[in-house]
Amino acid sequence: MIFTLIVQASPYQHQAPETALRFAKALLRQGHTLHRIFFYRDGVHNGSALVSSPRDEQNLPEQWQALAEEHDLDIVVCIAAAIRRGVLDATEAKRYERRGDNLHSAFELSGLGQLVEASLASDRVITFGG
Amino acid sequence: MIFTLIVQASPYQHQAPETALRFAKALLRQGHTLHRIFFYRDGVHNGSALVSSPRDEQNLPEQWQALAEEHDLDIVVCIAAAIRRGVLDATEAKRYERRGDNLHSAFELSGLGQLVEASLASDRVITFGG
Amino acid sequence: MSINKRFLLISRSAPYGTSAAREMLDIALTCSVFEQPVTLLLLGDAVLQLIRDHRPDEVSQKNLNALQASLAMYDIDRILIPETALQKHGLSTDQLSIPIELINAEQLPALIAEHDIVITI
Amino acid sequence: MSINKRFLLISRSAPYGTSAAREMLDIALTCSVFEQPVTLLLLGDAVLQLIRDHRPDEVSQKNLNALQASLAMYDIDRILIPETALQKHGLSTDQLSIPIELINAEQLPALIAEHDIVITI
Amino acid sequence: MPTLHTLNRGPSHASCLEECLSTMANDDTLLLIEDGVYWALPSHISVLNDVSHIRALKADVLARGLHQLSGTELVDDDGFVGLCTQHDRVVSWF
Amino acid sequence: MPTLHTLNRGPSHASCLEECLSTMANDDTLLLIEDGVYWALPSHISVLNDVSHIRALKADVLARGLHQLSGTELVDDDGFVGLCTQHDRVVSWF
Repeated sequence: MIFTLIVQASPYQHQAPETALRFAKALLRQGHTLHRIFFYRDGVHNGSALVSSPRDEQNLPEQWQALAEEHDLDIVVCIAAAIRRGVLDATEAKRYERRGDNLHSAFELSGLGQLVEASLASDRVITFGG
Repeated sequence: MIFTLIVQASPYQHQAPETALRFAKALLRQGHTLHRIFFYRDGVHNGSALVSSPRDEQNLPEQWQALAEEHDLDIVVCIAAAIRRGVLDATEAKRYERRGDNLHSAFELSGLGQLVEASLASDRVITFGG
Repeated sequence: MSINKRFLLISRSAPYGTSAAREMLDIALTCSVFEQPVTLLLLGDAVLQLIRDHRPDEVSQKNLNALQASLAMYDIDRILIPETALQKHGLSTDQLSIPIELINAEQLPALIAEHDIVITI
Repeated sequence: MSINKRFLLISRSAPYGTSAAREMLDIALTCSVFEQPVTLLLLGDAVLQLIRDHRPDEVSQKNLNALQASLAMYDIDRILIPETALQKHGLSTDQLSIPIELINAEQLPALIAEHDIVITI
Repeated sequence: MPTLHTLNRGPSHASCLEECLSTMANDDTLLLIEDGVYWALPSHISVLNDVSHIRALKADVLARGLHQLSGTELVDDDGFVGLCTQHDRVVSWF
Repeated sequence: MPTLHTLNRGPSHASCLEECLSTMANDDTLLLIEDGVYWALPSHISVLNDVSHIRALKADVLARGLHQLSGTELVDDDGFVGLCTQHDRVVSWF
């Protein structure tokens, strides 16, 4: 089956992104297809390349990155939500004249259309909120 | 009177930081002293230098910065909370080997001791959460 | 896009205290731009989003009433509210900013079942 | 620091679903390091923080029971729970990870009044 | 001695208000802010019957289209600061 | 036809559960996740009396020290995915 996940909560503060990560791993393990993970609202902070975690705590953005690279996943951060929350790639940092960018390279900034497109292309859409 | 404010919620997603900003302006207007604003939990995102807002929406981090500069305020972002959430100054970015930093220059990363110290030095401590 | 799916967006949040109401409308308008039929269901405190005469400039936010008024132009005309939610807040339909459809609580399970994609926000 | 103020930290949140429980304990330990007396008040779902035998490795989080056990070493021994909150969840004090002090709901206003700084989290 | 309590959650968060009320003394003040101002609607205000001093933050009342709220005294941001100085401590419920 | 509902809020958020229940059909399934698993405590489970199919996510039950929860069937992450495939749509309550 084809799945799309929507993640609406920030990591560390909320458990929802961690639940979503475990769910994503389980569905891939079972041979299902993960069409896209769409990060919305404070969920855009899952795409931060600047998160550091003590050695005994998990780093969600790095885990998303690793999962995406292993399975060639499409992990999209909502561009409108991200810009208002300070999550930028190099292009947007330049466009908005910010001093740097902080989006992990495995993530892509794109519009809400990617959420609608993914919903149309998927058998199931699961929201993880907090 | 001497005030300290604690801001625990992320801007844009929650109204609490905007309420805190208006409160801060009001107390300064009345001639009170604002000893410190301490940003904790997802409130650390108030310190982001990468936030951009459409022209007709307010940019909270920039407003904090402007207020701090105008009144020479001590605006502190909790370092432990910030590092886990991807809000870093240049020193921490180097320490944790992250590719950049994103803390607005008016803010300072420091420990929870600054919250306790500020509480001791203030007549009133007001929490803004979301 | 050729495939049509019926989208249902569910909100449970009051306006302005969080960005949920605004960000639900952003999804709704996007569904419409992509020519997908979309229904909005406002439960509990979300009913309060539709009170008229917002003045959110007082809290430096954009006016949701204006966004709500634009829904019809995007052919988003199914905005559903359970009668019980309206009663709970002591409101009547003529106090609301836009026309809505009242729904009996008993009809809610059927409403869910007639949509393909349900997104809560 | 010479001035002493009495700190009261109030939590209303269950553990692990959010970071609130953990981040309240971080403030408590800091108060103690700065030799300030601190009381913890757990209301509503926050009582659930003290259930024993957490296994948060299942959800990749650190064990709050371990942090709770360290409170006594930091001389944080006033952990208050309203009897009603415990009853609401059907729990008894012997099911909890650490010793706590039960408080009657009627005593809550006086508890607030005897503290200088109240921080909710 | 008295305490100022602020509350920013609406009627869907009944336990937030309940827990606030359980800690309030007779001479305490409750200031409704942000989504908390909806508790001042006629259909909800009765749960605040035991609270002697109720205020609502004006900007939040106006923002939400509640101009005709009667019975609840409004305070502006300066009034909010004033309430903080007139009480010995502030407890925030959210 | 049937729908899978997930719920991640604890008993303090009663309206979250109420609104979830108001939309549930008889053959729908309720999966308690994260703080939602506390609804399976003996003191709360009765509010779920009208729900025919209740599951709780095992990792969240164990994380919170609720190993002795009886009466509620646990599912692991694979079971969560399975439930999604066995229902026509998923509605998340949070």
